[in-house]
Amino acid sequence: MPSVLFYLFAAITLLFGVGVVVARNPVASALSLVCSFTGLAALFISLDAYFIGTLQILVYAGAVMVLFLFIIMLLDIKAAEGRQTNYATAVGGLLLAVLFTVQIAMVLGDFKEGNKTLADQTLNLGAAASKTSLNTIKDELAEGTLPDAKLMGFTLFDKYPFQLQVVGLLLLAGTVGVVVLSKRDRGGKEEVS
Amino acid sequence: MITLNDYLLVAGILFAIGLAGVVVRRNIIVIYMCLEMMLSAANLTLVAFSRFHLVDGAPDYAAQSLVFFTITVAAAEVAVGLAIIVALFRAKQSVDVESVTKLKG
Amino acid sequence: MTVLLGSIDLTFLAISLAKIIVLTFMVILPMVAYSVMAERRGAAIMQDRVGPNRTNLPLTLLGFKKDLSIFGMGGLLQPMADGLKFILKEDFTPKHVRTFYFWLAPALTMVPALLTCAVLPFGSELNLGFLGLAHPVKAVIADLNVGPLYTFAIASLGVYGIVLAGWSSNSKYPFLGAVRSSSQMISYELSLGLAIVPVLMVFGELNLGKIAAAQDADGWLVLPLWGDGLSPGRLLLWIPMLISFVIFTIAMFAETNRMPFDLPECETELVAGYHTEYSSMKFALFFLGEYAAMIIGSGLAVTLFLGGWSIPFGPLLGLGYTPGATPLWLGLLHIATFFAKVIVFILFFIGVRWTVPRFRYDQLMKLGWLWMFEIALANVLLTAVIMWLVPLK
Amino acid sequence: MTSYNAASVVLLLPLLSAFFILVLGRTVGTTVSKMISVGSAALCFVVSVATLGVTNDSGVLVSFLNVGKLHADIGFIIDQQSRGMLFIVTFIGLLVHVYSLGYMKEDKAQSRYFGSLSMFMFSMTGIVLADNFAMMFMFWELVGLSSYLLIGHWFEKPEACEASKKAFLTNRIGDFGFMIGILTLWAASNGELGFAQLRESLSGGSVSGPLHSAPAWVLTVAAIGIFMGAVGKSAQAPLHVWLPDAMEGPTPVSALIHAATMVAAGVYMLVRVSFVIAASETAMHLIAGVGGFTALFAALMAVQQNDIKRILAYSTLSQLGYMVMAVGLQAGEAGMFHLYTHAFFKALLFLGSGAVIYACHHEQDIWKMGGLSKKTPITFLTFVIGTAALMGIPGLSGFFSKEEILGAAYHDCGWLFTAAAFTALLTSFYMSRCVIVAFFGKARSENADHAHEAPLIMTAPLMLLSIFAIASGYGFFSDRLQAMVPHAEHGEGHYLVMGVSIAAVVIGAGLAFFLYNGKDKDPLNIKLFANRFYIDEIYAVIVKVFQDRLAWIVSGLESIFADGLVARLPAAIACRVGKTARAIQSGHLQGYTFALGAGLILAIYLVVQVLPKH
Repeated sequence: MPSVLFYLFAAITLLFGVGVVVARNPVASALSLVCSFTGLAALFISLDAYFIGTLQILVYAGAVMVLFLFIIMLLDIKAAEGRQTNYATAVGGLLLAVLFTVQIAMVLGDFKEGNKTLADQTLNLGAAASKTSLNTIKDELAEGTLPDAKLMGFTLFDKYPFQLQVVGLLLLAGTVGVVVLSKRDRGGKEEVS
Repeated sequence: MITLNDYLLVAGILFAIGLAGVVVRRNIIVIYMCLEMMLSAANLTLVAFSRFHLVDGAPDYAAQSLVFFTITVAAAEVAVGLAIIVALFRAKQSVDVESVTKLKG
Repeated sequence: MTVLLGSIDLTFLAISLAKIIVLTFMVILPMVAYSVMAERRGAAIMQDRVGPNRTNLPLTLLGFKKDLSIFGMGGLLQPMADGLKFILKEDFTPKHVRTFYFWLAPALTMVPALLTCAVLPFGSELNLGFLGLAHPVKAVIADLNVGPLYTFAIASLGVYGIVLAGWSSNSKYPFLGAVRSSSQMISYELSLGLAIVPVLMVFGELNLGKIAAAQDADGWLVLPLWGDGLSPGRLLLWIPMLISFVIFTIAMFAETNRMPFDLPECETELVAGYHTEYSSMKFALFFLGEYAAMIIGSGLAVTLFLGGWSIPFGPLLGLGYTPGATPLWLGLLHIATFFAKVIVFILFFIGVRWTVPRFRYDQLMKLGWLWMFEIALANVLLTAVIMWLVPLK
Repeated sequence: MTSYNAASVVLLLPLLSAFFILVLGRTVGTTVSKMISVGSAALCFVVSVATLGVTNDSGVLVSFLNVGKLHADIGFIIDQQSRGMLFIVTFIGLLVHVYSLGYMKEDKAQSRYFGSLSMFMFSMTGIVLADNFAMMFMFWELVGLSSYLLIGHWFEKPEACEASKKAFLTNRIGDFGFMIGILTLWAASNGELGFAQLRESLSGGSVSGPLHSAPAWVLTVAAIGIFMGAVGKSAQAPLHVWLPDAMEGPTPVSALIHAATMVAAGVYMLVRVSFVIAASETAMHLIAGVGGFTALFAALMAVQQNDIKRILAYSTLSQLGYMVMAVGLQAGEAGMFHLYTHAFFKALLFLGSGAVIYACHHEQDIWKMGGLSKKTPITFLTFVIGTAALMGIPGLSGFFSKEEILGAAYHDCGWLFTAAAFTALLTSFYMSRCVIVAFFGKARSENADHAHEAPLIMTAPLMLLSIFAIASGYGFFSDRLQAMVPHAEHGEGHYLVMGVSIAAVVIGAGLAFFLYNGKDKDPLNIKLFANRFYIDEIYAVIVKVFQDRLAWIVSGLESIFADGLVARLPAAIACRVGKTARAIQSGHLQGYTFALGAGLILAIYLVVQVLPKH
């Protein structure tokens, strides 16, 4: 991964992140966030996490943010535009962000292990292949490619099947919750909108 | 070359931006987006650590599994949260957090 | 700066760039143009009309007596004329629109559609030894291990263009069209994704190139008649694969807003849907984006179910793919096969458009959520059971 | 059948039945409820008959409550005493269940009635099987509860309501003492509650228990406390007032609870723990005295009662007095024997009176009856048998048991013997009065005139019980039923005692015949007896004068200290603090988030920068 790409995508991620906060129009915020997430997905991919990177785009950019956009458009919020900025909160937020960043920078300054580069940590796929029990994964590792999604799936289903079920149940509960929340009272008085 | 710290710094800044956003913005939907941003920042640290902490020569997929779960839960949370926001909007005709201070002491 | 640039592999970059340019600008875009043409001619034929048949090389402008028709067929230059017209027309932006988003939307429709083709293996490999390259070049822009996921991820971004177009137009019909479109696309993405799960299960593979290669060696999913395809397991799997194929195709129609699912832009209800307010090149971009999505979708369907670049009974005829040792002519033949299949698929798209009537919107949603989704889900189970009962090898 | 199984079945069946009826009674309907209740009673009876042949045993059914030193298990103890008692309880219980089928036919809330009956059976068998004080106390209270429910069954009648409340409250007074007794024992024995363990602890046998070395006054307090429980439940003076009022309940209930079983629980318990009582001379004297006094006192009151059930109620009091006296005289076996015979004939009498009341269309005044001997011959015959047994006519069961007690009194204490003998005379007198007035002469009211015999389902238990009333005193019967019969050698004075008791019967009956034969009005008119020595009125005055004043003072103190200083003041402080502090809770999300972020930064600073340096 060339360094220039890292800087490019980090810049995209952060600048559009700032855009989310700064933009007056919620639609602009949402689109900024989409761009920010796309940059983030690229960073994931730069870390050899292809599956997570794709998932980031698929779930966040493709589904979650569409929902956001949808809600913003349906509710047709205009009130926020043109309203005066509250300088107290703006300063407070900025202060927090700066303090936090400085703090992170200080902590990272003391973090010696963090100075490892990707070159120091090259993947040793041969070693991984010898440790793998599943044949398809072993073959691909031996070929020299990283079967990212397969390894991910193997970890999920082999090590954390119970957690996976729980998350499935959570999603179901979420679905039911949304249906209940968004269902209007048929018996009650009709809303005038 | 790019070090682990670089990734962590990016994640930290992204988190800080999200935090600032939650403090600064009053539109509840934007606040929600900023929350998502903070979650994603956490995900970035996880993935970075996963890549820089090799297990048998391959990235540590336990960390990535955690990211997977985070994304799943975040998706569920967004769905429910947005439904709540819609309900709120129906009740208040506003998505400004200043308009929902009923529960103050 | 030198350090930064030093980390870049120039050869790789050059080859990738070449592939991108060739595939996108020299293949996909002309194909888009000519599928519009095919659509018009096809419609004309089916409706017993003549259709555009007179646009030739305008030699009369240069003082010749007669325009020159290419291959002796009238109207083959119609797409060029259309394109020219789009560019030259006045680019009108209504006053009441949200300008920035209004301009952004067409681009957001076009770009994801083109991005998707990055993982499509449009051929086996090209032995470019005469250019001094040591390894054969794979006929795919990005050989990702998460191919179908990538496709879905990018394709799901396509909805932004439509939603933004509808919203920024700030008028009734486009907005309705946008709302329809986005909910339709989100709904059918589920069936689309579930439909390819059985395929991925059979191959145990997320790399589209490998999927195509496997089909080349062991028979297409919907034509398992050679190699391992003749094993009882694969023959039994033919049933769920066919179901998957049908669901995938139908969902693809919905995703690309094609008839009979073109509710977002159906003229009788919404004037022209989300692009009512658009004109000139911006409108053209929507147009291009839609057809590009159609082509990429066809490409994906072909790759997943119809063997991709594989020639039918290829291994039996000696036209199969041998990794690293495929001659150049065979590589080119594979690429030609792929595009031939895609073209057939596009013709199928066009044929359906003028055959099937449009759905009502509630019927569309009902079909998506109550039938396709469940069938796709059951199909996953069916595949799993078959694979469990009858081992493939 | 093992003792464990028997105990659990006998305990569980009525519980299940009660639970089922109370929960599902409305759903399944009255008939099913009745069938379940009667069925469970019948099964219990069968099991307890089977238990008669089981060897002595004890054990734990459920480990119920184990906190620190407190070990309150649901256990069981099967010995001669509990086997015999179990037979009486289940047998009479079954008969009452069957009898109730007829007597309660018209009632509207039969489900509730039978549910309560089942609940009573459960509680009573619990008392009988109890092997420790905690279990005994729990079931003791449950008996009180089910008795309350049954007395107040007709709760729309204000008298029934009042009577049930009175019974419950009076019992609570006794139970309070009981609890003190138990706790004293528990503390003195260093955390023992089981009867066997306590007995061992007291005896100072192999392991010299702490109870053995406890000071005498502790044991006296414990014994008197425990006796107070019996005073409440067995309606001894001065807590006897609830029993006559409890006659407001349905008559079968009176027969089951207030004649044969529940009131006998006090005596049963005293006999069960007689080893504790035996340890205290003072307590024994007190018990014997109270018993003797109650016997005489109640008999006097019975002489002037007109309500047939009240006569029987006072007679029950008097007989219970006998039993308690026997316990106090260290003749617990004689007491249990009397309990056993008394259960049969008193149940017979009550059921008989129920039949009479039923026959006279719910008329209870004996002066409005008369001439029933011809109209209701079976009832009459069985009632006379019961009366004879109660009077102690030689050859019938009552004679044997009463004579045992009289013998014990004679040996121990002269004036108690005199009182007991006089009580026997009075018993003979008022029972004869009751029979003569109610069954002979001519009908003195419309209802009595149209009297008719009760149906077979009610008379059958009467007939069955009269067999027992006659025969249960003989060894042939009592041995098989595992009754506790004193087999002591009859010492000197045996014939004197027998003579005195026969003489008392003859004199009493003769007097009654002479006074009441053919009379339409009571020739005697002793206000003091008729008004039950004005005890209720005295209590009312005591309550009015002392308790109300005390309550007024306590209420004042409470509103100053408990309410003001303990409750209101802290509440006010908390309220004020809350009002001040809640300003922080502005409801502004941004403020909260800012605090959160600042706290986060501070926490990281402390953990990463400050902490490692120290």
